[in-house]
Amino acid sequence: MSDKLKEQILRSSGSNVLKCMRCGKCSATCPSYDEMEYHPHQFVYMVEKGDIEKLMSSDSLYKCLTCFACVDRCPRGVEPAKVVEAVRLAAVRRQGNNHLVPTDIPGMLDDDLPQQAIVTAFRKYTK
Amino acid sequence: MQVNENTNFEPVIVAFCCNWCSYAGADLSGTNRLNYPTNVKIIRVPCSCRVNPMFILRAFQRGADGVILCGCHPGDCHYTSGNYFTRRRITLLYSMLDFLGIERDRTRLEWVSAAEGAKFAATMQEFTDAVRKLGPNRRLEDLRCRKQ
Amino acid sequence: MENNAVFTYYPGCTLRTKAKDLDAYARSSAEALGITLVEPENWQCCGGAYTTAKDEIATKLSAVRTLMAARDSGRALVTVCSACHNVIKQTNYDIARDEDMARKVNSYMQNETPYTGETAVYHYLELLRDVIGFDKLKAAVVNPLKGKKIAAYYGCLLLRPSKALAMDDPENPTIMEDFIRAIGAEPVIYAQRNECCGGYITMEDKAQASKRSASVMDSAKDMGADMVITACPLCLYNLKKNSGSELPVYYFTEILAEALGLKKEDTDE
Amino acid sequence: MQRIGVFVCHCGTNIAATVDVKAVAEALGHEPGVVISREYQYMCSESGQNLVKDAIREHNLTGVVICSCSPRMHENTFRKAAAAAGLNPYLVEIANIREQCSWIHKDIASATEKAVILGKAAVAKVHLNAPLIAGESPVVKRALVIGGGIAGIQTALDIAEAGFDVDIVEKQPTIGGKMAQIDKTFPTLDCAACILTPKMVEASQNEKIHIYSFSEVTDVKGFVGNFTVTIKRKARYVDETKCTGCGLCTEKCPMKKVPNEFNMGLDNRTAIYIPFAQAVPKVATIDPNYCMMMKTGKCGVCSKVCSVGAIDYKQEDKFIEEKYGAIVVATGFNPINLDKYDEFAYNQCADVVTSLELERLMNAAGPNGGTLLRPSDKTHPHTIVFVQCVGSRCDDEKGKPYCSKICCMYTAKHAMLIREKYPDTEVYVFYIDVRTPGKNFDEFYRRAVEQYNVHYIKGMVGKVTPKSDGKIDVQASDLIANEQLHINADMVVLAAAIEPDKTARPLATMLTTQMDTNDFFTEAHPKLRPVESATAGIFLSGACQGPKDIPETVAQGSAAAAKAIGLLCKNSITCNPCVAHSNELMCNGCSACEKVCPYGAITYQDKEFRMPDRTTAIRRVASVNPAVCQGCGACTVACPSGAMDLNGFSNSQIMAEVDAICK
Repeated sequence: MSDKLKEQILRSSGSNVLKCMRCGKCSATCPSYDEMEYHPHQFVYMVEKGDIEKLMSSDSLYKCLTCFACVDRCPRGVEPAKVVEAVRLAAVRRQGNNHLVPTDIPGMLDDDLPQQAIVTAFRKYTK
Repeated sequence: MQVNENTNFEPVIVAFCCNWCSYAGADLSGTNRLNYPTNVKIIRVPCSCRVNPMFILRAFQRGADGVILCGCHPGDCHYTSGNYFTRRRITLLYSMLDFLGIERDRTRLEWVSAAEGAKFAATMQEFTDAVRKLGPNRRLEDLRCRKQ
Repeated sequence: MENNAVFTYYPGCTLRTKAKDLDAYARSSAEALGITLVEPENWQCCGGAYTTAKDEIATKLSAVRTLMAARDSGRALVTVCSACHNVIKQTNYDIARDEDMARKVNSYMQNETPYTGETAVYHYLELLRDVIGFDKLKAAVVNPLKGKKIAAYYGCLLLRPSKALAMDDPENPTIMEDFIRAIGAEPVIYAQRNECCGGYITMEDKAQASKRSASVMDSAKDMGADMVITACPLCLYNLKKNSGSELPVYYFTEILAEALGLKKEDTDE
Repeated sequence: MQRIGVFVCHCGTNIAATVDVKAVAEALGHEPGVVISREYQYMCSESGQNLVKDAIREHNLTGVVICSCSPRMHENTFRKAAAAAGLNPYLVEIANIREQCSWIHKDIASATEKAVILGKAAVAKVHLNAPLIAGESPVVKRALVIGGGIAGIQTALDIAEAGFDVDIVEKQPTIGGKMAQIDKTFPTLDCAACILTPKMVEASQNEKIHIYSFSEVTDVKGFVGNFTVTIKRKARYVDETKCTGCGLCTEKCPMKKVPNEFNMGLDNRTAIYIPFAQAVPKVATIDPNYCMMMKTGKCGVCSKVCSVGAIDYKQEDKFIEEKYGAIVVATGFNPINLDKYDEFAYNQCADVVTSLELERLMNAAGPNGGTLLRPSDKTHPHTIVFVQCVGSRCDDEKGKPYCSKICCMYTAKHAMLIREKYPDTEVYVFYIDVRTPGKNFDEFYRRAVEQYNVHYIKGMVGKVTPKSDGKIDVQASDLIANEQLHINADMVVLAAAIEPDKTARPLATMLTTQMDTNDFFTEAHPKLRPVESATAGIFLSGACQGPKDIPETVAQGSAAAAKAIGLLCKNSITCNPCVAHSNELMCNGCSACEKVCPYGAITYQDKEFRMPDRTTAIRRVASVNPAVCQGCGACTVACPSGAMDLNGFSNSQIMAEVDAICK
């Protein structure tokens, strides 16, 4: 199971986690680091190890801002944000696992919130 | 005659080996007493890039059933870049052979270093077996060249 | 110059509702600078965020439709919202390089002429820099914003991923600073200008959004800014609503219009 | 008519046990042209060789085939024997019936059959062998060293010590290179200037060494033993022979705002300048980009104050041509440009510096006289963050894929020196790995940690944010504590990757030497020939071949010198006669051979040819320099007209072997 999941995540992310040299620059540059249980370098490392279930059930998946700081600054071209996205997609694609449901939305709105935020959140959190 | 030939068919195989890596690798398989078929006869050349594709065609014309060309590993060429030329030339030769409808498996390019005696022997064994399976080379042999 | 002066203009959905200023000032300024922006018919939302996953195709289609509309019109595509720009440029970059993606997209959409990334995509800022030129812009300014110390906020969407966006140096950008100089103001350089404002996290984690946007605004204020400008409606929202900072935040098109003497006195803000 | 002798060796039982040697000799005796065919116990023994020699004399042989062990073993033995008997040594061919026959086969019948075929192939080849004479080419007893850093200086000193003349070409106004800029050296912490400047003086005073400073190599022609090199002596607008280096002009020059390269632009120099006090040669140079006289024609102060009249505003670049037997490349390295790494704010904050800049900031002859002060406000820094691997070990287009090798050690050195001199300063080092293989290296690094309390943190810096109060927020990861840190620092020091000097690539083209994709020169063999290039007569010294610290550079400098001396000691060099040659009548002048030659041995000449109708025509034809050609044969295959052929392995010889095997 874990092997299949790993394969799926590697394919979906298009990232080569074996390139990682464990420098930790992704986590050094991550703006959401303190909000995360598992940090960008751990995503890369744990996917490589096949230790993915922990990531799948972690709230860290929804803390990544997809700001691509780690992607641009990674000296090895590993693209950690794409790994996070692939794991998140694998998680929300499981039945009943949508992180955001439409009925929650009204409570989140205020007068100024651009719908761009809602669209983006839906893209990121649901299938 | 044709029917029987496949059963005790012994292919003629010409091996071109570069002096610095593959010829030394062939010597090493001898030093280590590693067996490979007598079908293989080696011609020494300074570098795999000395081998004109014409030599390979000449071998087929004269009745060889397989030709194998061995050189240093990419990046290890004694002349620094000779084996890269070889690689490109053989690629072109393959496309010509394909065009002519000649089995490309009769021609092979292998990288064998001076330390790879075992690889040399195994490669020769394997190549001989492969050519034996293909049967005699009839498409390129020029029967007028067949003497005796 | 004359041939380039007509562009397909994709406003994006937010510019129709919450970010009308960004749109309106972009249009009026373009007109004043001799640029015609033509809006394609029946455009759709870009999707807000680009899905990087290789196995996602459907979520990328609306951006492809926009790109195809521009191609079929024979014009380059201009966007002004950072998010739309990011999605469209990434889609365009990937479809030109990822044959597998191009094949899937084209067969999914049953395109008669397959789309493989032919459209040139500009951000409005690139239009100012590369088509009009900041020198020409400077000459067109009637109301220079003298003495204003303006901090440009790039956020993450305008610059990254830098290979796809290819707009400016992702770590030390100059396009907005040069823009600020062109309209007569003084740019304030601060290191947090290319760090994320928190983006869509504001939906479910206000605390994180506050932390991020406060860090940006504090850095800008610390380096002496009077105001911050941005090209993104969501950045504007976060920086204004969540940062707790008093520093005013404007769309760059608004101060552009002001410098060109096009700004109406009573705007929404 | 050919008269060929065949000699089959038993090699004791090595061959004879699996090959019926008598049958082989018998079979080969019937081959065309074979006049004698013998077998013997040990062909390589003295009596075996005598058998060959006697046969050559007695039967007046025109070719010899020895069926024995590998030619890699005894080809030379038999060639010498043939030569002793008056036969050209290149008329000997070996059929390898031991390593490639008797030792690998068990069945006597088939092994014998194969041995016969191998022998026939050798006979067929020897029919076509031509006598070859190994040429000789004289060696010019003078060496050129390109680059005057510590590598070049060491090489030049060693060559001079052996009694040969040697010229150093240095593009800067002074020799000394990067080492002259360094403050202290690891792991002993002795002062770089104290150990380097005596060597610089030694080089300048050695009568065998001539230094061409402020000069560049612009053209290289020729080959091993006989290079002709054009050297551009850039105009320095000061007559070197007159200038005494008194320095009065530099004091009086009114243009004082020129960024000082020697101090990494951290302070200013004058338009006429001597890079540093111990410069060799100690001669002033005018920078025409800043000199008021050169730019506006108004000033001339230096000319007025110079008591020896050395100033010459009209001086022009001069080109000189010299001949050399050997060339040593010592072009060195530079730190990479950090524009692409501005997440570290190098371009946005004066207090973010590179390690080489820090060397100058800490150097007693540097901009602050050896007191470590921040470049921005000249205050003493209390918290300093070092970032390792900036641009090294990268797999992207911004950085370099290799480890720069020296950074771990110099950073430990910097950290230690700062902690020693300013104990109130906190020093953090962010590292990915600490790499300290070298004598006393790891002990040195441990001392930085244990004795000097330098904070080594496994992790990387991700974002540097300069603040208005002059502090710098350093956001970094601590991978062991699994947390993100914010350090409120005063200075950030970046260990920038090093790369080969930009002049290396055009130079490699001139020298026809190979480089890797990172522009480091490639050695002839990575293990066994580390200081030679693949091109004969070109040697490599120092960091131009790969990242190196000072001890390694000096060791390689001396090694390159030894190789150059070995060449210069010879009056002439024997050339391998198995080289390519072109049949001018067939050559169509297409240049295909020239393009594939890895040694630049092929040139084209316009030659006059007599045509059938008694007219003459000028045709462009290839010509191979036998002293440069190494005999790989790439050109012979590239040649579309069949004009190019290889001695000893000619087209007809190889095809004769093919035919013999296939028959």
